[in-house]
Amino acid sequence: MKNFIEKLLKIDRRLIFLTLTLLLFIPIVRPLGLPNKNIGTEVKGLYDRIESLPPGSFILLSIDYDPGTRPELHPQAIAVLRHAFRKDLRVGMLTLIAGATGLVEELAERIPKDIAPDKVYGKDYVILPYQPNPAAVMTQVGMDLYKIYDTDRNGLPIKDMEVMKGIRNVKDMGLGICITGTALLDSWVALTGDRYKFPFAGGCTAVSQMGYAPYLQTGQLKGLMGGMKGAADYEGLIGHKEKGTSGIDALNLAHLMVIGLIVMANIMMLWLKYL
Amino acid sequence: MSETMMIFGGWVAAGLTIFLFSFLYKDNPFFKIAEHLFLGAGMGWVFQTVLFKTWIPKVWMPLTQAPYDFSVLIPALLGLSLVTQFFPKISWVSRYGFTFIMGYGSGLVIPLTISTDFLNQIGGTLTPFMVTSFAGNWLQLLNGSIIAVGFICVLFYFFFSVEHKGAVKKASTVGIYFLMLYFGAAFGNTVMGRFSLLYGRFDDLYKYSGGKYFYATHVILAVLVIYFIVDHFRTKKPAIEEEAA
Amino acid sequence: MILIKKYIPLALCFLFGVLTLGSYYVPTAASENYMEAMNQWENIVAGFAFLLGLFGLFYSHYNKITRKVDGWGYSLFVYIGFFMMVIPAILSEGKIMEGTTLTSIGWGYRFIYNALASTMFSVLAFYIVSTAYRAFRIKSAQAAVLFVAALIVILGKVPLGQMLWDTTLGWTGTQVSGIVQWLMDVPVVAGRRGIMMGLAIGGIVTGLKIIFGIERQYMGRD
Amino acid sequence: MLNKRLNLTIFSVLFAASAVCAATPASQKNAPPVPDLSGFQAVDMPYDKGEAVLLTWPVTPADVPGAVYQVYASAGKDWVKAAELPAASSLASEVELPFWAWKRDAALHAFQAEMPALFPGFKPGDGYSFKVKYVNGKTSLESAEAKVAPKANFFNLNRVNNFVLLVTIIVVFFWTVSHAKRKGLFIRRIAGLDAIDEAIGRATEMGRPIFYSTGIGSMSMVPTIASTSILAEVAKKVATYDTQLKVPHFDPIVMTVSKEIVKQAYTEVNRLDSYRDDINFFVTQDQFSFAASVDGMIHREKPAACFFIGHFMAESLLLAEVGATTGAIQIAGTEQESQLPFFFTSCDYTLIGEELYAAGAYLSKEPMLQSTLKVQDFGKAFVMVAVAAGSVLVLAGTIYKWDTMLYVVKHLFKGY
Repeated sequence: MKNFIEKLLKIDRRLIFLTLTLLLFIPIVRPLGLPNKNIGTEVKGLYDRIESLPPGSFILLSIDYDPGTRPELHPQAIAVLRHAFRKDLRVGMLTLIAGATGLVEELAERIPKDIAPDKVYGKDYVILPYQPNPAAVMTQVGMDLYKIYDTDRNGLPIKDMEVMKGIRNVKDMGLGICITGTALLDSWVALTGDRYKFPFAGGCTAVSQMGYAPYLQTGQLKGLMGGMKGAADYEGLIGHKEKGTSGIDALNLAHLMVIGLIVMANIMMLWLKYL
Repeated sequence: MSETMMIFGGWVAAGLTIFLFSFLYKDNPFFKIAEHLFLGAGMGWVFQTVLFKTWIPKVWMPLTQAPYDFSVLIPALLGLSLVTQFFPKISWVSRYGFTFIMGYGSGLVIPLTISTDFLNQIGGTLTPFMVTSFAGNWLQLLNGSIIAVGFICVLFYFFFSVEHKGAVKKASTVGIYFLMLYFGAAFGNTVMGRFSLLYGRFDDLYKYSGGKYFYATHVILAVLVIYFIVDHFRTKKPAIEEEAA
Repeated sequence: MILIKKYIPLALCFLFGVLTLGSYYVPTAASENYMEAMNQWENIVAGFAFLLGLFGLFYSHYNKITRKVDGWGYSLFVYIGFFMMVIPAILSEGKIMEGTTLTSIGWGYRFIYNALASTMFSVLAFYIVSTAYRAFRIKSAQAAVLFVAALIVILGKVPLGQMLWDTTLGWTGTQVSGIVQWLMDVPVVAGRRGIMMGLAIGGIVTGLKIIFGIERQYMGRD
Repeated sequence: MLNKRLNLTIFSVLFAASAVCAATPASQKNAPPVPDLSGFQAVDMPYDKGEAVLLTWPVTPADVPGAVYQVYASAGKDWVKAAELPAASSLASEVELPFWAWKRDAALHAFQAEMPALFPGFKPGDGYSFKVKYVNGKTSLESAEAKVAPKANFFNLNRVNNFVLLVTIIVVFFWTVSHAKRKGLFIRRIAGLDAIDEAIGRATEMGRPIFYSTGIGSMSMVPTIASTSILAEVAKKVATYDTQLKVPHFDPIVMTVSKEIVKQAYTEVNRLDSYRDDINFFVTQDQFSFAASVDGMIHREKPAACFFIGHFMAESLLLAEVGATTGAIQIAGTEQESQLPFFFTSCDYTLIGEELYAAGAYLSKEPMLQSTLKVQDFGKAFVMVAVAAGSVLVLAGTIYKWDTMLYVVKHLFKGY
């Protein structure tokens, strides 16, 4: 029995890789469709904050993730956009990550198609160009936005666009949101949120979600979507299930596999040591 | 963008994805090609973004077009000075660019760190105690005191001026357990995060294996398997050494 | 010569550091104009700072090719990948979308860059699973506490985990996601805040060392 | 200057209020009370850029629900209605300013008028006049006009708590730097360093090599610097026991620095004869191929001890796992929190965040590293005392209803 366990512990890891592939691929082909209950309070916080904004208020949405973390964060951006346009809010999208410009264009492509067909570029939303220095942008949007963003991403002047009417800096805006896989959310909270008393919320990858617990407790972050679970929760709140919900559904079997492997390996190790 | 280009794009995406995944079985030329393509493509993408969104609109245009603004020359020269780091003889010129970035960066970050990570965090630890009355707020008071005690104990763990004996030792052991809960929760979240990324790739591969893309994923996968079988018999090297990679 | 090589850059660093630091406490129009000018300049300098990374990559792969190090053939693909992105970008002047159709660079992003970048990170999921099996040893009370927290979070994040918890431990009247929420709201806040405080003070001290010219590591040896 | 004027208004308010109460004959009981707006004032908003005006007028018994205060402003000719405030709202206590910059318990209404929003062409220094109108159904009363020219202020007193902390940190910093240079500072023994002796002892006994990786950080990163100073200590011990040391590298510059450090360590223990230049060797500059090739080496050579100390990212997972399976003693240390869980589960001992810097300072005895550590300890001591004392004071404040003490502590620890 003992050498069987030893052989099991020394198993070729490519078998483990194969099992993971199967456990993830099966739910993609045949979804389990289990309900995603109990929404995180920090996700509810972001939902209530957007719900409470009067129509016409302006949301600054910073898309700061690249394809590397797209599956966790793209569904979050789409869910927030869908909710904001449903509440007739004005949205200003920008990015501080060079790798994100393509994803911002994908969002721009989807807004007229299925996210909010009735919204008009320039009247309801604007897309600002990439800027290389995050600290400079975060400080400048608190003073005079137009000193650093004079044109939109295609070079059209934005000062006389209808979406920018009455907007001079973050004090005239309702909420700031940064969706990122990097530490830019920490800088947004420090350089813009705290400094200009500007309510700020965010979306982050699951890896960095726990790092923001202190900001949520002090209220420096008004809400947070953490990883794909955050996206699924927000999709549940706005009642429009998409990639977030189907993603969480596919993860069911894989999560149980990880726990099973840890428990099994440790039991076998104890068995070898003491029996 | 014609339909055929989109289908061809599907093939390219599925191919590159499978090439990168092939590293899990064994290091092979397909993986190496895809990996180096990634290094170059990543740098190429950032280069064209910076070129069209910063150099041209913010440096080239003000110097060559109507509203001339020559003050732009100063940051441009400071920026170019950075590149001299690659030429040992004049690498000291790059110091002007670096000191400008580091000076501005430090000056900007110090007061904000004091306010956001120092003052507000202490204030945040005290707010749960600011209840109007004890009745009905027991849970908030309990959680608030756990946070305060945990916070102090973790700080004791990172305290280096005093030998860890007696009370300091107990406090720092309690601090360790708070850190363990934090790391455990972070580990659990990392598992979900990485799996979500893998789900994203498999979802794409599933899309590209559809009829619309002429079963791109299946075809490329088959080609790779054949390559490994042929390679296996051709090289006839003992497999054990490969297994570890 | 030493003045230009060493002392003027350090004086510059001190000057910009103190002025930017002061502008936080001085709300006059002059201080705001200073900050606006600095923000615009920093934005441009950061655009050039990217060249360092580019030269570093080309430099190391150029050496590999010229010195015919084994596997130098693959270094060629670094340049191929680079121009595969830059040439279409120049042709479509950096615009990713032309109206509603994808430009050539837009195609390159969606099918080449996107596939490469996202796959590179997703490979880690496989390694997590094999590490969980082969290296996750619960050999101390601390490791046990870490495992229990990880177990609760992993279960709480997926519907099947929530159902499993309800069926086995439903009688305790607790919800697994309620515990995950408590974990995140209380112990994680204390642990993370302790580490954050150390990093914050360390960051402030490093910033002061840079402004006062004590920390010169980034300037290299003269 | 402001406090003097505020005392004046409070006195005049009390005087006016008492006068009003005394003067109102009983017959007016049924007619709705009319507020006394003589105390209305418009002053430049203190400690700001000069773009806001502060309007204050006394709270009076006339502030019944349903009554409304309308604020009017004008550049010269026509009046612009700036805001309409319910009578019971916008009190001095609601203003979000610290106690040292604003008297919050004054019985005053306070409203801050943002000039650029009201008059787009606004420049600091232009003169404007203001008045407030009390409307309650039919009765309405207008205050006298007050002229003011908002101007920029030199120091933002709201942020004085931040400023005081900055000055203390600078003072403590220079004190420790000078102190460290003279005779060094006490740093407690780091538990992780004992594990190093144990690991090297085991390696010599089993006659198997030791692997040491300084991570994928560049030479300018603090974790890499701390790792090289620990490498020096390991190299000295390896030299004395003549065990085999292998140091694979990711960054060529870090490799050259490590070569000098290891050579220096061998000469210090005068074992230069057994020093070999291939102890430090370059592998590759790409994250995953670096991890894959180092994995291959560890799997083949089955080292007795592995050190992963420095800046690590996602590849920490691959390295720590393969070391664990070969049964080596593993000591890890990184500042990257996201990697610590993996190191913690698969390594025997882990240096967490600042412990890595402390180990570097403890071993290298370098005054600069030691002084940074000391300033951090002062900072942590301050935080510990602030949290402990603060929570006790706040709890006591809640029990005994010391409201002033509650908001004093609240304002002290808040960023404005």
